[in-house]
Amino acid sequence: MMKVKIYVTLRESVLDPQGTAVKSSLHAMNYHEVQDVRIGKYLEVTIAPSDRPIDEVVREMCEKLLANTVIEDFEYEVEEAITQ
Amino acid sequence: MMKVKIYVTLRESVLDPQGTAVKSSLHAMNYHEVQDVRIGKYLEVTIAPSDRPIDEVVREMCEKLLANTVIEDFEYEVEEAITQ
Amino acid sequence: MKFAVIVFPGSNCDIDMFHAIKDELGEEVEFVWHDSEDLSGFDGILLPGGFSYGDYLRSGSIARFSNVMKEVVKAAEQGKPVLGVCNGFQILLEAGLLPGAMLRNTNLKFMCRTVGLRVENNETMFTTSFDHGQTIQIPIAHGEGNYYCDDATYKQLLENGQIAFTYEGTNPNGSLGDIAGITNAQGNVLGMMPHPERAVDSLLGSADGLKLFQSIVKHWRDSNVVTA
Amino acid sequence: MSLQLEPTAQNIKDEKIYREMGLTDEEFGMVESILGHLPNYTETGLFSVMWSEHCSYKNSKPLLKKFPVTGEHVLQGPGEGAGIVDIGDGQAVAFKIESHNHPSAIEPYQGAATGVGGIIRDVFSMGARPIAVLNSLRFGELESARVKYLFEEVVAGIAGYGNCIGIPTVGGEIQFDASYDGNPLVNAMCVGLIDHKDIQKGQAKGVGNTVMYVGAKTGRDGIHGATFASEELSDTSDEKRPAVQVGDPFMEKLLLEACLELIKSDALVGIQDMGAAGLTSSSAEMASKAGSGIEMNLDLVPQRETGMTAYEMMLSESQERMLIVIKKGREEEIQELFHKYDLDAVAVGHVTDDKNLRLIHKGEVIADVPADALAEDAPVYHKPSSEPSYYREFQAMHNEEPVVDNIEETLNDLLKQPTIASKEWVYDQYDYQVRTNTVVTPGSDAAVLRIRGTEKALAMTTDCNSRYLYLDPEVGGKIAVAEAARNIVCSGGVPLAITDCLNFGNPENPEIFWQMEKAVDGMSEACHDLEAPVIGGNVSLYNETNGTAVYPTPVVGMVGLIENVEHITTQVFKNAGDLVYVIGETNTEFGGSELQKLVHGRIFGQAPALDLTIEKSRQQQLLQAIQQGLVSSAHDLAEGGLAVALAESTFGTNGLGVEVDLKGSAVTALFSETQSRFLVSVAPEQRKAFESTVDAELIGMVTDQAAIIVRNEGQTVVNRSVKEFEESWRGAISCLLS
Ligand SMILES: Nc1ncnc2c1ncn2[C@@H]1O[C@H](COP(=O)(O)OP(=O)(O)O)[C@@H](O)[C@H]1O
Ligand SMILES: [Mg+2]
Repeated sequence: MMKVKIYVTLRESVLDPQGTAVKSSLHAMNYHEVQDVRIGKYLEVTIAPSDRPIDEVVREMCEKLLANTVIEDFEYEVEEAITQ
Repeated sequence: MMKVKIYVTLRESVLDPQGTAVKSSLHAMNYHEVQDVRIGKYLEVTIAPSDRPIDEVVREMCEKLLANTVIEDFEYEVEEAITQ
Repeated sequence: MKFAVIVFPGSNCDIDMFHAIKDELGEEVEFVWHDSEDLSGFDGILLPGGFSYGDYLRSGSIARFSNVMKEVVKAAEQGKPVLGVCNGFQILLEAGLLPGAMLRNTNLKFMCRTVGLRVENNETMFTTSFDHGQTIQIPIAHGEGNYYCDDATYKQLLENGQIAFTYEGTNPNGSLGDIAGITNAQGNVLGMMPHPERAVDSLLGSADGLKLFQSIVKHWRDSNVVTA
Repeated sequence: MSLQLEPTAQNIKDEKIYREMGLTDEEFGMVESILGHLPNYTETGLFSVMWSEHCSYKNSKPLLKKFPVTGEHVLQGPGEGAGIVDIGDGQAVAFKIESHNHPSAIEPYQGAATGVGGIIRDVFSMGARPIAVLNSLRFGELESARVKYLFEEVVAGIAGYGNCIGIPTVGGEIQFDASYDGNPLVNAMCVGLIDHKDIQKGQAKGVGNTVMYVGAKTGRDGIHGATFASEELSDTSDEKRPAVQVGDPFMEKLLLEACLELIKSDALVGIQDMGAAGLTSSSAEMASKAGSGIEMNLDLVPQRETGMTAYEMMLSESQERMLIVIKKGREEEIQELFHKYDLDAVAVGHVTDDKNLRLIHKGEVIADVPADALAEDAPVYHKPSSEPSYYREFQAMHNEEPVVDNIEETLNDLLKQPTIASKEWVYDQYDYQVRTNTVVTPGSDAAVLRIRGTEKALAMTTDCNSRYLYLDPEVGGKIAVAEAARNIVCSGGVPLAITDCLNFGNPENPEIFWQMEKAVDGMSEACHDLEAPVIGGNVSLYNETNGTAVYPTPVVGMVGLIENVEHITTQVFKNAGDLVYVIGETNTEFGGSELQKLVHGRIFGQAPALDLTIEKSRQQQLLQAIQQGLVSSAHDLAEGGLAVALAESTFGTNGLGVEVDLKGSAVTALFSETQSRFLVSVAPEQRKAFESTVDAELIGMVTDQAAIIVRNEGQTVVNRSVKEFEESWRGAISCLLS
């Protein structure tokens, strides 16, 4: 079993309404040290070993479904096998 | 400037309808190696140094606003200063 | 003319679309389940609003992979009219049948109200029964209608007259260029956030949406002239 | 929180572990004698949830008995998922209201969302197609960050669930008062349409028939939710808290469509949703109602988590699940039906003849208890009741006018009170149009939905002015029902029946129990006189935070029948030149009024009086006039009195205004909250016909001046543009939130 951590973030060029809203509420709560907030998705996917290299599989899943590359970028980390 | 990466995840026994839907769609797309999917939030917060220790500030922001501790857990990493 | 209303798990404006066509427009219409593999019998394809697959992950992102979408792509290539409303629009974007993507409304809230739309192009097969620049009253009901595309794409949309409708007055969701609805370059695929099928009976407030469906039928009749 | 090492039956007794589950020593004794042996951990769990107030109504049953529950149109009264009323042509309307107060106080978004999901299941478990949801909400004053958070999240939760499942949220009511500060009220109502032939019952009939579990998998969420809902909230509530239930409206949409397909099948014997106390209440109630028993093998129950115990499975309150009983041998076709919607449908047991609920887990009988004992034999308590001293003080006061120096400014201030101000901020977030039947959208007295394929329409509303109930629960209870009926009548409908949700504090406090008694007396009398029987409802007690109770809040949900869509009437003025009438005389009544609250910052004195005979005759006259097409607009006078009603009737008309002449004291004429009054506008050509049908006083005229002008005894007391008033009214809530 592999645990894959996937981070999906909005592209720099795309403005992030949610991040903007969170930033202003943080300021309203007097966290003036906060300069910027960007909000994305964090996915934890557990994957069983298969005949295909895991990177290939994960990359493909992200491009097809997990991220919309018109507006989003993704990164991922594969964590060493977890035994159950 | 510090860049803080915050990961907000649903607590263990809390239902994740979104993760479930994504998992079955991945199966429908023939990614049968996928065992489980959990979906959470990923936040990137840029913070200017202040008189308070950054961990204290981040932890507090998470508990007060960024995570809903009734159903969510959070973790974070502080990345060393980024100069702009 | 025979319409198909595609039903995805979680579609919920399918019934409204069905009644608009059958009761108000008076044309043939059938529901088609998301796993269907044949749309050849239909002259027009309608993707209704709702929350396909709960709109989980991203609106329309999962529905876009259902079997029937291959057929929808085929129908679009054949030049058949394909209309996606609200969630249907989002699915067309995810499927790449229309350019761009949807972001959450700038106020981050779901919004339900009737808005004014400006008819930017009344020469598409969906808009010929409107006047150019005419303002029509159509309800919106969405949380992710904030249309986005890159500058190059926007430029193309403008140049090819692919922008069918824009919001008149205040833009409810922050969409780029006040865009409410766009077509593909060929002009036979229309995606729009407002719900024309909710505006086909004055008892419910407005009947302006009916003209959109009438335009589709008119175009179909003109291009399928049958000699009696 | 898996309870791997369960205490033995002896431990449970010796260490009084049953107390933590909410059973008293006496109740535990009863259980022991019913079973004839010490209950094990699972059995103790079954009794503790089924005998909780939430499931057993052990404290409220004696009161509920007082409600009139029959009527010529009633097809199904209290006792099933929802009540059902005949509307002719073989059609009927099913509706029910239910509370989700405690979950919403802990996690407002999910608490409200799952509340909506639960009441929708109650309605489609009857075989009805849900056509609308409404709600009734109470929060503290919109001041503290916590209250604002609760308010925004509850509204978002209701919207999130209703919008996704695609059932329009068409109406509701919201009031703000300090008494709800730590304990908001979230009541959700669902209305459904059904053909008589499709009416289902939650019964496990036919020995040998198969019991199937359908819908979402079972997790550890909400364990002991029912007992939790039967306790006061305190600062330690957090520790006791069960894992919060998360709603999945997408799953419920599939379940809804599958179940409505299922009821067309002759294989179906009985169906019930798994609401409070999940698998326990659905199985025990279905067996008990049918006089049969059920045996279930819990190993077969679809599980979301690993290592769940029998106790956890039986008490889980995971959402979007139903229990069905089908004819033996038809399992496969039912499974196929559900698989079409990607849903689990699993045979987990069968109907037996020994009237017991028998549970098997890992090959052992883990519980074997009489179903009736769980569902029917909970103890019933007749709680002591005593008249609170505050009530005697209030009754001793006589009504006096609050002092008002600037009438025009006061009207503007009233329009900004959150309880009166426009709720647009809220219902903008609700899809109130989906399924395209909503003729009158939120904002008028009642919501109206047409019934496709007929001339008819349904009017629906939720109402309860809990300030009046606090001052005088009996009169307040009458008013709640009468006000609901006024809203239905103003829309052109005949009241059919009500569903109610009794939200009160701790019934063990005699003064709270007194409030319950009196409120139910008042409601019963009004239901009887206005011919609107109670066909179902829900009780939510222990609405207290650290000892302070909410105002008595018995919310009334009413549905009315509009014979012809032509009769549909709204509250806003239609044409300049129409004559403006008030039905009903005005007395000096300010107890619990919006003006009293504004001026004194608190409420006191006597609630406004209500004469049900007068109420009824005025409602009949107005309805007759509406049905004869004599009325352009109709609006009942409620919070803020005539002044507020006048203003509201001009809002959204873009361009219309009103000009009226009033006599007597301006403050009383404009702001008194005397009951049984209506504001009506009538086209001049209808004047004769209208005046001969309705006893009403002509006070002025609709103008095209877009101003509100009020003259009192010849002197102008209000003269301001509609625009200015409307801005105060529309902007108030978003302004309080930002
Ligand atoms: N206040 C009330 N007035 C009338 N009937 C009530 C009231 N409270 C509960 N009931 C009836 O008792 C039955 C059980 O209530 P409840 O447990 O809330 O229903 P459900 O089992 O669907 O959750 C229902 O049929 C309900 O209509
Ligand atoms: Mg229920």
